[in-house]
Amino acid sequence: MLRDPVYFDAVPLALVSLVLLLLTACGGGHYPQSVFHAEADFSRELDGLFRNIFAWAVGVFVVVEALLLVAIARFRARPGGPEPKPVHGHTALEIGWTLAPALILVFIAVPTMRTIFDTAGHAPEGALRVEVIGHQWWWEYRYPTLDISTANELHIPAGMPIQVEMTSADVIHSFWIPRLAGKRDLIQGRTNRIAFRTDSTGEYWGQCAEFCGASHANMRLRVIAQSDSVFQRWVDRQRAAPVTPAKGSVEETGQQIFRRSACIGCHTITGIANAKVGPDLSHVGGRGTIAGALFPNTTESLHRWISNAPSLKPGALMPPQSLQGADLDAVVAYLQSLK
Amino acid sequence: MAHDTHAATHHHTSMGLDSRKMAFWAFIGSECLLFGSLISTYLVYKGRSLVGPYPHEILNIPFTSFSTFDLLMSSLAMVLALAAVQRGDMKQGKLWLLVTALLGLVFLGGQFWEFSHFVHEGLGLTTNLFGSTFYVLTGTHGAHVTIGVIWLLTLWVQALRGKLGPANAMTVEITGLYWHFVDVVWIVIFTVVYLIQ
Amino acid sequence: MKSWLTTTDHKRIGLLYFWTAFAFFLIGGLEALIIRAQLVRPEGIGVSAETFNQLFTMHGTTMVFLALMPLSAAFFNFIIPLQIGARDVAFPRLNAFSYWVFLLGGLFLNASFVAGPLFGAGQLSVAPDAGWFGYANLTSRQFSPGPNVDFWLLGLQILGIASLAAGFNFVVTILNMRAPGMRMLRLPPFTWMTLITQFLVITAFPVITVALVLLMFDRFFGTHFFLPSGGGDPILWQHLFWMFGHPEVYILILPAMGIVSEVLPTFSRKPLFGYTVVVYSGVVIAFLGWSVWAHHMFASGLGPIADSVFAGTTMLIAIPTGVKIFNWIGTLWGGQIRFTTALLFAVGFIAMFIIGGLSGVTHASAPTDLQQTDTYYVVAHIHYVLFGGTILGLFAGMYYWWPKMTGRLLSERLGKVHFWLTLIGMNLAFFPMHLSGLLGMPRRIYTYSPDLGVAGFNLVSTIGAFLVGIATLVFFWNLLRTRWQPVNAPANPWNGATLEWAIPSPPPVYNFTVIPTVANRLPLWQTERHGPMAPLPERPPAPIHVPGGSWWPMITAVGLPIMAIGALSHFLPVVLAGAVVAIVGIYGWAFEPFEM
Amino acid sequence: MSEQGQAHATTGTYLRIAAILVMITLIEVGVFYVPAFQAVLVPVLLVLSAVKFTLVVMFYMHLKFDNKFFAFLFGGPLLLGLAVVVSLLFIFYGTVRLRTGS
Ligand code: HEA
Ligand code: HEA
Ligand code: HEC
Ligand code: CUA
Ligand SMILES: [Cu+2]
Repeated sequence: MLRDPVYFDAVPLALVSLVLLLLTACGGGHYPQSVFHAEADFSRELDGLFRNIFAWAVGVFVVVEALLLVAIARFRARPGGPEPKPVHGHTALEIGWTLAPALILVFIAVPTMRTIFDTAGHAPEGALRVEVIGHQWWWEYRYPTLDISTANELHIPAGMPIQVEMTSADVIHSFWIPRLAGKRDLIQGRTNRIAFRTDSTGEYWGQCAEFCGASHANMRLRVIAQSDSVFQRWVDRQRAAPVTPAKGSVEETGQQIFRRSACIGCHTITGIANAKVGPDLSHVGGRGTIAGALFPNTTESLHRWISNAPSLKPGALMPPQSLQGADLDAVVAYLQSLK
Repeated sequence: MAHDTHAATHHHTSMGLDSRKMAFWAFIGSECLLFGSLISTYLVYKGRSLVGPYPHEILNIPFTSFSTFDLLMSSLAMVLALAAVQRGDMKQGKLWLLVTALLGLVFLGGQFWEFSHFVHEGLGLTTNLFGSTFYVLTGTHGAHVTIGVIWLLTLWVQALRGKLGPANAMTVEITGLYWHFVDVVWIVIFTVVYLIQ
Repeated sequence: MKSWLTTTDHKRIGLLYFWTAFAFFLIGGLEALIIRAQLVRPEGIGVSAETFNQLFTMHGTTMVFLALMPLSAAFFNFIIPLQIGARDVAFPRLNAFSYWVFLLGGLFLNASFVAGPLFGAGQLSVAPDAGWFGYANLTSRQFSPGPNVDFWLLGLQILGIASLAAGFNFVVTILNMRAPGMRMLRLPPFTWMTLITQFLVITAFPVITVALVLLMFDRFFGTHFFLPSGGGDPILWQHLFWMFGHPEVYILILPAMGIVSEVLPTFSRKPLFGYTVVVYSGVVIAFLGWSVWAHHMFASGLGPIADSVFAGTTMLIAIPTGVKIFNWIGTLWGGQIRFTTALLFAVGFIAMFIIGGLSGVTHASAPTDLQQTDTYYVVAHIHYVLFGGTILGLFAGMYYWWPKMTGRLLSERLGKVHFWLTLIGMNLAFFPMHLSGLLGMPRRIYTYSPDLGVAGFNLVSTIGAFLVGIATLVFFWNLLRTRWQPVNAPANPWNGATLEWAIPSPPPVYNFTVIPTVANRLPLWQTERHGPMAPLPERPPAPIHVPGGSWWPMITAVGLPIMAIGALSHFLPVVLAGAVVAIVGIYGWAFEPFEM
Repeated sequence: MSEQGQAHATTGTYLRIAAILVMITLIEVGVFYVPAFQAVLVPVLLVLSAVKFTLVVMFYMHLKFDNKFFAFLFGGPLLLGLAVVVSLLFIFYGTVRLRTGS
């Protein structure tokens, strides 16, 4: 039984396959939500801390597992082997292996505390304030200083500190863009804060991280970091009144249908409708994605979304709409025109 | 399988303590956390009611002081009952058991009156956080008192039927532990809820 | 049949616990396998979001409350009285009551899978779907209108009663029923860890009881304890839940640690290294376990001071845990190690638990946890500690004590197959989860985008999970074989040192012909300080009377689910009927002549 | 007290304890109504009720005379419960921004 070679083959085998797995993760590949590719001050600080702790953990792992393996390899019972010495303990050893971990923990705890206070959520003066309000299952964004209200896509100027203040309109959600910042929960009745600054322009993906009901998996989010001038153009467009469709155009028909339909009971289009159940649609045509960054903002997905949202996104709180054919085409055209 | 006792294991315990009593103290310890959590909830939500009535508008200190007095006296009656049963004085034992139970009933009556008065004043279970935390905390206590009263009355009936004697003193002692614990919880509630507004 | 329904024999109750819990383990595992099947590729295999949410909620709840805790309880019941040299637990009928309440609570919870039609739900299953920690305010009527969450909160309430009752029982049993000479520091380590566990149970369960009562008021009577709309705060739920929930994870691991501390000495033929230190570190773990709960809430915005405090206390737990691990290695060191299946599982426990513990330390650092919390990295952590830890430890216990419990030996050959399949399977299943988590995969999602780049890892996880499933079937087969192709076990097949090995396998109803007098920590061993204890007489010198059975524990227990059903259906008379049954049961119980 | 060391309290003790309890209760209620005490009301009340609590537990529940182990079984969880209350109060009133309401 003891000679059974299987033990001593299987252990290295398992280890090798684990290492292979690790390599696949670190090498190559495109991981939009990876925490290893920090691109903002907040996430970079967390990444550095993690690497530090991880190194300690690997050290402990290697030493302790090695001791364990040596013990079981060296002290296998051999037929006729001597009766083991009945050792009951060893005080110096006990003290040693109490102190050693304690010491290691000091090296983990100190940077931890420092980072906790560094990342406590307060941005420097002059940061851009953004309010995030979680909804089942989409994100509302407000820029109180810029007087903008939009949904699902967060535009920020790259290189500028951002102060995010968050709360929820219903259940708890969690705001998470791994490459930029750690998570923070959105809780009705409370305001939570994080602050971060991206290095570079680009698109960052994240998603809701607190279980929030049927479509928790479909509550994605997209952050678009832009250069100052591009961001300024975006701001200007958001602050402008929604596009008024040309007389006699299909968009105008769409607008009229929109006005007559249930839509106005839930959505805002400045000057047309003013309800807050669903996302603000004043500039929906300018967004790259809809419905919690789940679908590209194309004619086809708008069609399908408006006809039957819950079939695309389980539990979606926008009921199926009875618009059809030309009416639906017109509404979609109108929405797309709202750049 | 027989129903008799195995003499060697019956009275001997490794700590020399009665098992039921030990279990009961453990139970009381556990209850400390039950009431601790409820009291925490009450305190955390203190002053966070969105609408009235608020505690100071409605709590009736003189009345509750009387209830507190009543419960303290029931505790006294309870120790007297236990002492009597231990002495084997079942006449006194019966009397004090009954007195304890009746004082408990008086307390419950008072709580019933208090609750209905509050409801009349506009403080329902769901009116505000004060109402919810108040009723759940004092109600849980009241439920404990109710169980205690039933327990005491059961013992009293047993005593009337001559089935309670010094041999069952431990049963009475455990009942007493429960009853006094309910009393000390009230001491805390009286201070935390009624006096510190 | 009747004798099983009315039994108060700790050994029979132990076996009942075992089989019931094992059945629930298979159910919980089956739920896990469906979860893994759905996640095998990005867009899934067609499990709906609603079903998926039910699956992981019931998987977590089942594994924690219906599989792991009661599997430990099976050993508490069967082994503890034997280890301390007692004839039974302190309160045999209370013990039976605990079992029946557990069984009925488990059935009640699982009945939700088929109760849909009764509630006009339009689907078969109305199983709980808000996660095993049921965060408010998702659990409010507004956001969870169906009976799903009601099943969960009532079911847990019932199960809590079972755990509390068992808690009091075992505290008293261990303290008060020890054989003469069995001083506290002569207790076998498993018994010690059980004692500590029971203290955690009796202090932690009242807290969740309160949380569930408040939730019940919110859902049934319209209060706003956890609802911001009425001034309440969902965060209070999190505090109350985790104040229970964190001690709970040590409730799950400490018994397994106790088992490992029995198995290692036996199979290395050396006393447990640093016995007292191992015992006291258990006490310290339990104590610290009470002070760390908010490490589950780092993302909820507690503020930097609270974050630092809880990060610090959490890290401290690594010290007593490490001490245990080093002492186990010290036990193996210099021994004559026999590689039985039980020993393999115990060593596997150590090897895997270290991984889970270390990922726990990365969670403990609040800032790094902001990237890890609610991702598959947490799922990896919990399965390394719960599966790699508790389950492997429990398997070690099963191989170790099965001969004692049934009088039959398990096949070592099948055992080895089981072990290696399990070890490889669990690492394939759970190791990649670290990576999928860090690469951005949140937990509790029924679908994920192919763009995430985690499809490969999920595929491996799924393969691993099914390997574990196969391994579990091998084990099941091994268990059944002991009925069909029995190999009888001697009294002490492993040359163990503790009292349970001094009596025949399986033990007679009365356990010990004569209550032994204990003179040292390893009564059956020859050490340099003492020789083995004299064998007990084969027959009792005088007739031993054991208490007969009782119907009342079961009757009392039946009242509870009836009350719960009444609450579920908002039908007061049923609640009252249940209460009457319970009260009748209690009175019958109280006045039944029943002596130990 | 004279009972110290004795195994049991006597009826006299019980009556005396009851009298003290009633007196403390009267003081508590009195303090509550005296405006001069408003500033120190909370600590005074907490101390007084702690005294009452202790008296009942020590004498009526016999913890003073009984085995120390019972004191442990009760005192441990009691302290834990107290710690729960205190730490929750700290967390909710100390470090956390309360509901903004805005
Ligand atoms: C058996 C159950 C069990 C056990 C034993 C543990 C043990 C530990 N756990 Fe774990 N934990 C869970 C079960 C368990 N956990 C569960 C179920 C959850 C998730 C709940 C949910 O969200 O669903 C969770 C979640 C969880 C979180 C929250 C994560 C999140 O949601 O964001 C944290 C954070 O701190 C944490 C930390 C720890 C730590 C520090 C330990 C420590 O006790 C580990 C100590 C052990 C070691 C460290 C290894 C051995 C030590 C040495 C070899 C010495 C040298 C070591 C050093 C110097 C570091 N756990
Ligand atoms: C307590 C112990 C425990 C154990 C042992 C397990 C065991 C397993 N767990 Fe579990 N898990 C949890 C506790 C546990 N889990 C908890 C607490 C959560 C969090 C829940 C939440 O978020 O609310 C969780 C969540 C969780 C998730 C995340 C779900 C999500 O977030 O969406 C996943 C995903 O892979 C998973 C997988 C597995 C697998 C593959 C196993 C495997 O080990 C299972 C092995 C398989 C078997 C044992 C099956 C054997 C049976 C058969 C082969 C069929 C025969 C069947 C019959 C005869 C009926 N678990
Ligand atoms: C009962 C409320 C309700 C009605 C009526 C309603 N919607 Fe919505 N709508 C919502 C909600 C809620 C969402 C967000 C759902 C989600 O992402 O989960 C939404 C999302 C959308 C979106 C995606 C916006 C974005 O940026 O993600 C569009 C476009 C939209 N609705 C158009 C319409 C049109 C057109 C109508 C009428 C024909 C309509 N809605 C009627 C509630 C409603
Ligand atoms: Cu929002 Cu999950
Ligand atoms: Cu924890």
